[in-house]
Amino acid sequence: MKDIFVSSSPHIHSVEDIPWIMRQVIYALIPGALVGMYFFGLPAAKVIAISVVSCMVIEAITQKFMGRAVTVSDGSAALTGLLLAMNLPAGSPWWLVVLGSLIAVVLGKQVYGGLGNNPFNPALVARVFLLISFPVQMTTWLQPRPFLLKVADTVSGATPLGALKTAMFEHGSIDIVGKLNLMDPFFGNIGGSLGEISAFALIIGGVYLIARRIISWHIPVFFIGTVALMTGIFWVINPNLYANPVFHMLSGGLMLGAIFMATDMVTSPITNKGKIIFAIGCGVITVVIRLWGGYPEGVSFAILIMNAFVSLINKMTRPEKFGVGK
Amino acid sequence: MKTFKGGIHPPENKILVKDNAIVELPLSKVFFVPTQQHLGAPAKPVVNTGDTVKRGQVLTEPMGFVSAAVHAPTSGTVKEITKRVHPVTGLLAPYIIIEADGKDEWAPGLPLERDPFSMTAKELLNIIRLSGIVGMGGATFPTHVKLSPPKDKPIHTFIINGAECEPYLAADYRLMLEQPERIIDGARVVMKVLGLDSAIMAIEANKPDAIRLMQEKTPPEIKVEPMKVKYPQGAEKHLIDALTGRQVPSGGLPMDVGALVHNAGTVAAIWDACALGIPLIERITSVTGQGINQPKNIKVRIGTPLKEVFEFCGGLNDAAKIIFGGPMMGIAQYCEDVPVMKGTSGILVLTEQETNLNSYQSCIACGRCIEACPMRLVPSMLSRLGERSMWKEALDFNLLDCMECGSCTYVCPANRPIVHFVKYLKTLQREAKAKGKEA
Amino acid sequence: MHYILLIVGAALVNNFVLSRFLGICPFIGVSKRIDTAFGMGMAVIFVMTLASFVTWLINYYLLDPLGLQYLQTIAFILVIASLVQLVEMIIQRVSLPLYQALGIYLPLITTNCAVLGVAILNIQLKYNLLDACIFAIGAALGFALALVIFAGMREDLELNNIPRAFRGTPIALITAGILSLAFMGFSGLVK
Amino acid sequence: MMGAMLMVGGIGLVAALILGIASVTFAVKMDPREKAVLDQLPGANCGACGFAGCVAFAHELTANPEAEMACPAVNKDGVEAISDILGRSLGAGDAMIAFVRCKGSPADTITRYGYVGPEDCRTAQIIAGGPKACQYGCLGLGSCVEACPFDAMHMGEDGLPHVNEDKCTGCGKCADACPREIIALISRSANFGVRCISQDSSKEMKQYCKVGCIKCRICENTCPFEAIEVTQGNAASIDQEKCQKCGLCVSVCPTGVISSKQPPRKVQVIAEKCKGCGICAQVCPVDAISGKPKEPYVVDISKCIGCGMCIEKCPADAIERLAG
Repeated sequence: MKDIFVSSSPHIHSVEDIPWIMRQVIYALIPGALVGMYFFGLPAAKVIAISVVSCMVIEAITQKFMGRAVTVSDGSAALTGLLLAMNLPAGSPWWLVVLGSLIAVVLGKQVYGGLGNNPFNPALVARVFLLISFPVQMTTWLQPRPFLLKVADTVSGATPLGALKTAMFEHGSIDIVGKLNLMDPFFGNIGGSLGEISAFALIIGGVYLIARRIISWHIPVFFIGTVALMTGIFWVINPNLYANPVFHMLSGGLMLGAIFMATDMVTSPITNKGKIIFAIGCGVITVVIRLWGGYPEGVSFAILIMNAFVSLINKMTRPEKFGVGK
Repeated sequence: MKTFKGGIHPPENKILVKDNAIVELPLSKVFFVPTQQHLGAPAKPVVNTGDTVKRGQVLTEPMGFVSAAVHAPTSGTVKEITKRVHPVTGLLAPYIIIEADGKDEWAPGLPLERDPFSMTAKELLNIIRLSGIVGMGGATFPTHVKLSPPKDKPIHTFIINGAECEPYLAADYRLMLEQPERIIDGARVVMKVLGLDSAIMAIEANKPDAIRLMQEKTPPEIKVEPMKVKYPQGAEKHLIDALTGRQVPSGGLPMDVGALVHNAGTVAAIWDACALGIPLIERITSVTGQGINQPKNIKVRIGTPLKEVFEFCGGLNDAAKIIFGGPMMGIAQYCEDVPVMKGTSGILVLTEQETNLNSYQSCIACGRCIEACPMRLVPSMLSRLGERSMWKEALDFNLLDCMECGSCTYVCPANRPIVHFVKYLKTLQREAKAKGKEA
Repeated sequence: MHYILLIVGAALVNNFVLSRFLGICPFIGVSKRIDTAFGMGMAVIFVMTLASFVTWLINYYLLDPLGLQYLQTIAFILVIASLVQLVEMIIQRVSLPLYQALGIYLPLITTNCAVLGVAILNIQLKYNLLDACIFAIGAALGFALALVIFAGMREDLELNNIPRAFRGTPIALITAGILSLAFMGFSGLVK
Repeated sequence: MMGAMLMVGGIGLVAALILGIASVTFAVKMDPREKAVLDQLPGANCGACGFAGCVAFAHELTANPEAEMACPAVNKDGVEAISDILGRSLGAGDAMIAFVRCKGSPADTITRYGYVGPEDCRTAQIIAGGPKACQYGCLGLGSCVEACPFDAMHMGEDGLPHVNEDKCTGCGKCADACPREIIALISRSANFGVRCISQDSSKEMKQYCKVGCIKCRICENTCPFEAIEVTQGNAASIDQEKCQKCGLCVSVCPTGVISSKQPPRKVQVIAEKCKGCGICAQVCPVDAISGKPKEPYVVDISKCIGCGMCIEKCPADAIERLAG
């Protein structure tokens, strides 16, 4: 009976597979991407398109070349591409985006054996690589212009965090923050990477993911909470030197990082306890870099560094097995 | 509602067979009776080729305490004692093949009528032992062993397991609905053997009519407890945890926390043995799944070939998998010559759409398996170690605590065969242990 | 605060392995298992601190007064080499399994550029004796930290489905590269 | 200059003093032979010896006077060198090589069911006993290939593993990985092997395999050296010590289950040397040599199986093997 199959139990399976999960995350990223396109116009759409397509093409070519099964259809390459695009300035030249995709897919993922084997978040590896190699292109921000069809001009705007750092260096205080309307970063009317500008749109995506049980609430809440708490403490100590916690929560890549990058299943701890440790670590490093480091933004670095700790965290936070407690 | 931590909610699919009353399968012409239908030491045949046997007559004699006899399912002659493929191991195992004479004559004196409550606990225990009763939920552990706890571990909680948490299956449900007295009286016999004055009957809340009926019929000393609908609610250790709040220690037995769990079907078989003297020669099982034309709950003699069961149920249709037991822990079969056994709680025929034949990918560390694992292990790690045959490292990850319930594998989005890897690692560990003993 | 900055600076910002690229040999060689990596880290902390202490004394009380600064390198290597010998004997006595696991890498600390590096940096940066020791502890902590997290990752990587060509040292080097990218985020933290 | 020398010398002296003291205080007894033995081992830490790496095995060899040479990768010279170091003789074993004892490719055998699960023979074996109907047959999922640390095995197009003899070191890892013990280590010099270990009767075998050993005993009856035997219920097995590599068994086996590593080279008569005695024609088991007395004999190449018996018996050394 060759048409009868035999396998180990169980013989039924949940419908939620990897492509399904990847699709959900992509859906959740759509609001953020739309806001990016709304404020930055066509260039933003171009960056997203190039990034997604080149990630998928590169993944297919690499897998073919390595003689492995081509798994582009599982959506993970598309997701990496979308995440990478959201981490780039809207005005990035095409070669920067393609180079980023190459780094993300080949160095970040396929070299380790593909999805599930990579210790670092591929999109972040690419972003940090580009940030260090091409600091000028990676910090040339487009001025947000809330008109979909009108192409944004190349007058570069500054990110709130960048302005903060400049003010710190030049004036030794941060009075500039007083002038910033906090509603702008909430809805996205600020300079910054394509996908990180609107906290509101990103939170909508995050709530969707938590409701769908794709991610657990632990990482976003503890990550953002740690940042808020630490910046809050320093703000209370000296509001002239340190910006207020709401500003820190809403600006830069914190929302994007905490909701979408740090929660990447492959590169975050597997237990909830581990996730909390991981998120707190991310928060602390982010704040340290933001307040005292050379870079204005530390979310990407923080997540990458904590990615390296995941193996250790997983080993430390194993659940207590049944039958030893009581 | 009482429950435990972890577990999953697979689609129940009980509707296929749940409302079909139990029907008796016509007597087969030939019976394949495996001598090993229990966990523990094998049993030795006491009949020879050509012998005439009567229904209920002893065919094998248990070797040692943890062992169980088998009995002739009908009258006829022993055609052959030979080796055939065993449904559980897939390897060749000894069988006694009986050609039925169609008269279906009882062995002398059977069935008798006696009052089990006038007998001593010791006598009852002996009857249960000689009747070849094993756990009928699928584990097939000899019942009399469970009923003989050592003196330092007295049993004070007796649980009748009517949870039937496996999807698709409804045999215990039908039994509870149609023959509640057998279960209740059997439970009272067990209570007498153990000297208990109370018992708990656990039924999953998705069987409200069974709960209602049992609440009506049970005497006050048996308490009916509705359980949350969740897999694996019917697992011994988790039932005890949910009902008493006590966890069976790792590597221990329920008796370590003073508890004993018996499946509803087992309890009914105990009644038959003690009151009527009928050994375990037939059982109730669900024949279901989209791959069978007429799903039925059947009363079937042990040793009946699968082929007859399928014929009775209208034949197969687009079958991709044949399973003994439920879809979560059942054992896949590949031929129709294997017999129904004492532990066959269900016969499932799944189509390709219902089952899962896809290949698997790398673990993406989503953590769903950890949340689902009722034993609170790290199944993702066990499967990764399994890929590398690293059983020693797997012991650190509590390999031996895994009960192979399949929850992790059910939820794994990468479709990883975690249970398969666990079985493999356990095999390696057993082999290494055996080797160590030899040396 | 000064000492904290000194430690943070040496351990994170200018991590010996990840941003100064010193001591790569034991970093790659002894990072296959966490326990040996931890043992190695401890040994390095011990050797580095002691070496800094001794070399500082030698530099300022022997070489400087005698005008023999040009002998710095050779004198330091001599001291470090004997220190490592000492540590080797102690480890062999205290923990034989650790000794066997460290294998060839223990003698290699002898000529480990990280240890020599810390000794020379101490002099170059004009640290006083306490500073020098604290700096050495910080640097060694950074080394141990990098070693341990890297060992953790490699234990996991071993279970992964890495393409044949990249298994072992290649993937370790790629990982170390990415890790060092990530550590660049700390730049500018301490001047 | 003087100062510098004094300086370095002084530091060296002090250090030497401290180390000297330490070497006494922290002395650990270590057998110097251990290191010498270790130098002779390959250092690949393959574990074939059964110990955790070469260091552990070197320790075992020195510490345990009864330890035997278990490393398959050390050659004869190495074994001798180690014997010298240890002062006792370690039997230098015959070099071994892996041999696959199943010829039943999927095309020639019956598969019972479709197996769904990890592509690994050992995992397939524990689920319903493996998909192959023959309980002794190769499952063909390549666990042995995966296990080989020397890249000496590959899965052939026939669905069976093949051994690359140049790369194989006889470490036996493939044999350990095979759940059905199909792979055995045989002497590297052996030329013939039976590619079946089935204990099933020919009647049973016919149901699922076209190429297995059917226990017909033709090989046993044919072998002139009693080197091949079909013991009760087992497949034929060759006693490599008795085997003279004549290859007769290969030519008579009805299912072709006996294989040879190298096809035997056929022979020819050197006409100038042949005295026409006819002994060769008498000993030839396949009647491939013919001729008239006193005249050079001729070998029928199409009949010759290359057993070489004629070469052995020829009093004039007038028969030689053909090249290649």
